[in-house]
Amino acid sequence: MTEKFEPRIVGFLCNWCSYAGADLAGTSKLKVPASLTPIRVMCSSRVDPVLVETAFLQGADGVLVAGCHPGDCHYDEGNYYARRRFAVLKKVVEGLGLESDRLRLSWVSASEGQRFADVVNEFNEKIKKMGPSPIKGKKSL
Amino acid sequence: MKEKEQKKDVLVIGAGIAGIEASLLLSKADRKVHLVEKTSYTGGATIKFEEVFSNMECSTCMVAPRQQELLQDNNINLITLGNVEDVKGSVGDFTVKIHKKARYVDMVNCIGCNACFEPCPVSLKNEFEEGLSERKAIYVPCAGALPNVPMIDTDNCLRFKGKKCTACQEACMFEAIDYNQKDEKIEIKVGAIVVASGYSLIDTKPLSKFSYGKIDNVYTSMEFERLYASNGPTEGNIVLRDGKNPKSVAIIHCVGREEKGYCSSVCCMYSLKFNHYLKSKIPDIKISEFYTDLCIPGKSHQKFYEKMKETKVDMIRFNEIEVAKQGKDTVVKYSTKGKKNTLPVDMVILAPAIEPKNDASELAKTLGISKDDYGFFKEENPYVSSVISSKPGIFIVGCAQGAKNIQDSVSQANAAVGKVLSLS
Amino acid sequence: MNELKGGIIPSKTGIRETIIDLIEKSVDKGIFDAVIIPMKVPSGDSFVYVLVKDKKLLKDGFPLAPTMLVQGAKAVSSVTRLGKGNMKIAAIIRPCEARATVELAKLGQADLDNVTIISIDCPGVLPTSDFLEDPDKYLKKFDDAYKNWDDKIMRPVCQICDKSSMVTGDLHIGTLGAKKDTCFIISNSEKGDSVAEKLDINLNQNLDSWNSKVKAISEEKKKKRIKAHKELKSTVSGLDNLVETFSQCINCHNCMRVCPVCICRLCYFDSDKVKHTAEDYLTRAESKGSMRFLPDTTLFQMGRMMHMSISCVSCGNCEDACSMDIPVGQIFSMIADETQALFDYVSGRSLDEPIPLVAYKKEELHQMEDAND
Amino acid sequence: MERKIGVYICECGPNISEKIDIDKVIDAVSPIEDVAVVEKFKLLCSADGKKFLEEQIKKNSLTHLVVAACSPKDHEKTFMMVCENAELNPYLFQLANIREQCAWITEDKEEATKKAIRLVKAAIGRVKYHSSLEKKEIDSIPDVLVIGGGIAGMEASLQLASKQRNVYLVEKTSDLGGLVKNYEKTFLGMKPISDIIDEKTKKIDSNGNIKVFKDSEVEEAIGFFGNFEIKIKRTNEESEPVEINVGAIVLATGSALFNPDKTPEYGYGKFENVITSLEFEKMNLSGKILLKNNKTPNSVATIHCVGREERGYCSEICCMYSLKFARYLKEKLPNVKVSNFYSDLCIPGKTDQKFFNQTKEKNVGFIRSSNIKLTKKGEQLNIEYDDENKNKQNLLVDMIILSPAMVPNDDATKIAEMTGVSQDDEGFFAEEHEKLNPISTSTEGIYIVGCAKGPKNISDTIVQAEAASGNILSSLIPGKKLEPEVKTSQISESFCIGCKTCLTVCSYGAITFDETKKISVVNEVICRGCGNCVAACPSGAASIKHFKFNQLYQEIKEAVK
Repeated sequence: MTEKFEPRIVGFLCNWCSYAGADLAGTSKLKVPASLTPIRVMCSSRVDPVLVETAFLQGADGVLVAGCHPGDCHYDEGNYYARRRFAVLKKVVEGLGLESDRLRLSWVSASEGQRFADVVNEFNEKIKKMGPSPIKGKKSL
Repeated sequence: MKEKEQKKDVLVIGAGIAGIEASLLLSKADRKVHLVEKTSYTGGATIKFEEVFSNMECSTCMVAPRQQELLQDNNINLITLGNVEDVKGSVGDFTVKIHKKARYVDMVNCIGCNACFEPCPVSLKNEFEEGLSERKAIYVPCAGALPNVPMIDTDNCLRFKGKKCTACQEACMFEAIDYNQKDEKIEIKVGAIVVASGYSLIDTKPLSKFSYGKIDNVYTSMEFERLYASNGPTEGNIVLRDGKNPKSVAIIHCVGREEKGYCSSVCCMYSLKFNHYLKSKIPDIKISEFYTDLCIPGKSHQKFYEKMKETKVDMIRFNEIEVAKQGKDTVVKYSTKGKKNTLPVDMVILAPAIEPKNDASELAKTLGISKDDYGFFKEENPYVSSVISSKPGIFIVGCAQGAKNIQDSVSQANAAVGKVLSLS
Repeated sequence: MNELKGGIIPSKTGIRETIIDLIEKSVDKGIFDAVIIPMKVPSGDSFVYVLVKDKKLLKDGFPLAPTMLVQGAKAVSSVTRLGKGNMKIAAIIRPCEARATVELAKLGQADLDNVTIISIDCPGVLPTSDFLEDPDKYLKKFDDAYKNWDDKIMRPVCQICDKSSMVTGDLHIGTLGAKKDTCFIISNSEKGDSVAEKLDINLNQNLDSWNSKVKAISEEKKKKRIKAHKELKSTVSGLDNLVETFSQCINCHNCMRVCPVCICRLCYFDSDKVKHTAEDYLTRAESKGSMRFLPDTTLFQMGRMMHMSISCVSCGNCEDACSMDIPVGQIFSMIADETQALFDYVSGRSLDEPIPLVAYKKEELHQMEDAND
Repeated sequence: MERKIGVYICECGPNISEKIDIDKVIDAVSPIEDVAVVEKFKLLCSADGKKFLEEQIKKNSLTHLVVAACSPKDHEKTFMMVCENAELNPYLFQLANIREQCAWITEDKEEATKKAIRLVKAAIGRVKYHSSLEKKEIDSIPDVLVIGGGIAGMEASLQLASKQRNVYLVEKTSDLGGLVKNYEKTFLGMKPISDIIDEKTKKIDSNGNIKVFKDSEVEEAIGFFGNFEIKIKRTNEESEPVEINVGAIVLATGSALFNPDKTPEYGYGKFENVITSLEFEKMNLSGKILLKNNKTPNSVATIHCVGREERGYCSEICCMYSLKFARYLKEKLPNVKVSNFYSDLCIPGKTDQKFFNQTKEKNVGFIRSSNIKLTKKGEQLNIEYDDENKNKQNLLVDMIILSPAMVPNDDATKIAEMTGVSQDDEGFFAEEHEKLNPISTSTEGIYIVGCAKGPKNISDTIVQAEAASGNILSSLIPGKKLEPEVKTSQISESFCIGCKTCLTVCSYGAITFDETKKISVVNEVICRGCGNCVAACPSGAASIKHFKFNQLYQEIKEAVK
């Protein structure tokens, strides 16, 4: 019998929008999969791609980077830089033939509790379909 | 003669965006601020908007950090459900009496878990949501409201109507609900007063040609804001009262402009913003904007207009306009360039004029400041400063002084702080 | 891109001699005070960059050396990183070295104000290990290959290089399509124009034959490149292949040390940031069942791709330096093509294009947002 | 030093305790190295809870504190205060959000418990890598530099100057008053401009705390909020620049008018009697509204929106001043025929429409038109235009006033570069935040007011000048030190390679380049702590306090497990 697959998703959430949106999902008592473990950063632009790579190569089934919608960044333009870095990262992962679908960038505002829940639900379902990260079993990565 | 002591504390009336900004800035200067807000929450009208023009920034993301800051600021004494009843004295030494209505929920004990809502047997229209959804007799206006502490609406609570209900109290694990709370009379001494009491929209019902209240799918701009809000009654889905998505919309500018005799300065821009709202949710929706003169002053606004025009919105300049039923259809009958036309639409959004709050007159009387011909608080002289009222030491900011956008409201709030700080 | 202008100069003795001659003339005329140029080491089995100040030594210069131990961009950077100095320097380097130099200048690692970059149509370089087997034999092989523009013995990345005549410096010496006993000299900047003027070279001559030959070669190589990357993908990409590919890695970080655009004083992956406690490693071993040591080899390569693939010029120095024969240069060239394409960027193409990671557009990359299925 | 971590889990009444098996969490985290105490409590944010925590920290000599409770947005500050009261550095504390982002959103108790364990473990792992951070205090200079002696600059100077604060007002021409000194009256209230300017000038002259530099320009402005070093130089004169130190700078450099040469269809410079609004203001002020041939005009047309299309924005005040011109004309030449050619009337605000209605009553014509072209017909000017129904029409007049768009001053770019303030697409100075910080710029301590940041009327200009003073008076208080952000980024001198990547991506100009060492340096007074530079730095030389790699790594480690 196979054990039930519970994905492990790392969620980097920017303090001002997405973390607040996640809090609002809580305040509104919405259902969000427990697979996502939130990590609060001040801005999505703090999310060093090496952090995402680290999570990914250590076997995270999914990594979500979430920040303010373009134009809404608390620090004016951080999320634009974040998007470029994420794009490069995604290309690298894709280029190496790894599952880049396990990486997701989403914009969630502080009023979008429902959207936060939807994003995580959707991502969680997708990861469930993909199954556990094959990286988990690769000791030499 | 002994010089009278100048009080340093400041009273700010209204915790909308202008009041919040004024309070935070005053606190930064180590001033003690008493911020009196009529409702149970902070953020005023701004927090009702999902996005603000012209950069379409998320309003909550913009304001919530400031609201948080406000609540955690030890220099700021926020008095919600408060009403300024009496003001005596003069600049440097005002004595202010505030009537603070009981919330019946303890601000310290309540942790904002919302467990008390569900068991409440009373259900009624939520005013914050423009009546588009229901609330209980114990409620917060919307999820994420700050302070996140409910209040009991004693007009509708069964207990306050003499019934024995204690449903909410039983549900609360924190002994936060206190039916014995009493209204309070608070007396404070301040040196200056900043009035940031906000605005209302003109009641569109009496403007019968727009059929508001008669035809179901005619909405006011504020109703539409809530309809689009992701924390609103439909979680941002644009659905009509009959549950359908509109396929065509008419947005009518300048509703009540003639009656009021002035241009409200923000309606063109927010109507264009609505265009963006609608297209983002229903991409193939047909939108007609009925306007008289496009008033889009300022360096970034025309660019926004041009971007909106690219979405193929139909901009129609009207002379006469009327909303009516034609058979089953809702139609906009209008004349343009001397020709008469009829346009059937699924939804009509009205952009009503901004007007003073209904209690502005009373507040003006309490404060002893004058009003202009339109009922807004009157600036003593715009070339000395538009934030100086007719009474020294009292400053008027935001839409309480006249219709304006957020940027100009915040500028005035900052200006009033400048005035207060240079008083002494 | 702008139409390049250039002239034709005699080249009777051979391209190396022609270049040395040109440089000597320039030094005579006071155009340059010093020259960065490859030279043979005394043992005769290697070539290094030398900053030549004494004109007499220029005759030992060896442009188009058969190997590339140190990437020329590193030489230019070493000389000018802390300031341009007060001397006019000519740098005789290959196109990929010139491109790396431009990248380094953007990264504040080279000051090109007083440097005139002179590049040459490049046939590629030999893998160092081949060359060392028999330096004399391989030098001859290289020269023969150069004449016939035959890349089979060159580094794998050179065989698929479609930018071997890309002009990004100030002057470029073109041999492709040149008539017998002549070569082209192409200017790409005001600096280049002024050198040509002082040397009385007419820059308004017909470059058609060079242009068409370069275009043909570049197009052919581009096809080869796409094919090679596709093939490479089938052997290195995908989790299992990748594990296999990098399982040989001994964490020596030679690839990083010889990389011209890896500029860091201390590599992120040598820093304490990626060193963890026993407890941390045990946790990781626990979640994976076991873990290899030294750790984080793949993270290192992916991290480098993240940081530097945007500036990678596919010179292949990393692969040449790899003691475990991991095709890291080919992998980088494959990834670099993809990351650079994201921003329509070509590393080293122009000093005026900002490196994509320090810029942004408000409307772009929407395909990266949310799920893309 | 021995680490002793205290872990406290809040039950939050039933909010957490009903959804999460707290005892299981306690069991799971108790064995972790360095964890000295693990306890649960009914409500940690209550007065009892705070007291309990404070006692626990002291009693157990805790070196680090982890609280598992609600969102940091709710009570991070509360518990940091508790730390301070217990004499534990508040940054040696971490809050695990097991309420909003765990208990309240997770249906299954077992899952919620597992997630809570991950979150608490992550917090414990993280807190081990926390370091004590101290609030810094920095001296500041309360004095202010105001650049531009127009209405905005004068107003700002007057409001800022006081016994404790000197203001340096720099004006490049030889008079105060800016553009508006050329006007006779304001459009709001038709009040004489000279009254406004004379009054302010008098006040400035008699104010001992305002030093005015006329015919002068600011040559250099370096430094940062609280401590700018300024060099002021007299124009057209060889002299040593005056050096001053200020804490803040107000840019009130005004605007200019769009040059109608660029719109040849209006015939400016080609036909006589086609003049700009500013030329008309001067003519009106001189008291003689005359044609080139010294005759009085019988008919005058004002053309609105000149250059609006080219510039891409509405200049906000042209409709109103065009109305004012009609009033000037009707007052001085009662029989003159006045026509306004406009596209959309922009008369926002409570008083403007009344002014429009009153003007219209004075028999002033308003013609909504497009495709205007001017030609000469005899002595007169012929306006060819399309009316609202796209029909070709024309009108003959004696004089034409063009209302050109307002554009940034020629020296705006120079000033922007000198001060590090950014410009928007139109060339005006850009606000830090369009809505909430309309007066400040992304360079802290530099404020923008008046038409230098976009077209506006005198009343709004004055408000902005006062708003700048509100910002300055509340942040630069004589004798009070500045307290910059604690969680700033820092750049390791030994790792930085000087690639300037960080410097380019920083939105606040908080990073400067040390040319001698060839490395980047963070100015912690300016840094806001977003961490963008950290992710951008390829060398790992940049790091950000409290969000360091190691700290986040610990969270990742637990999240993946």
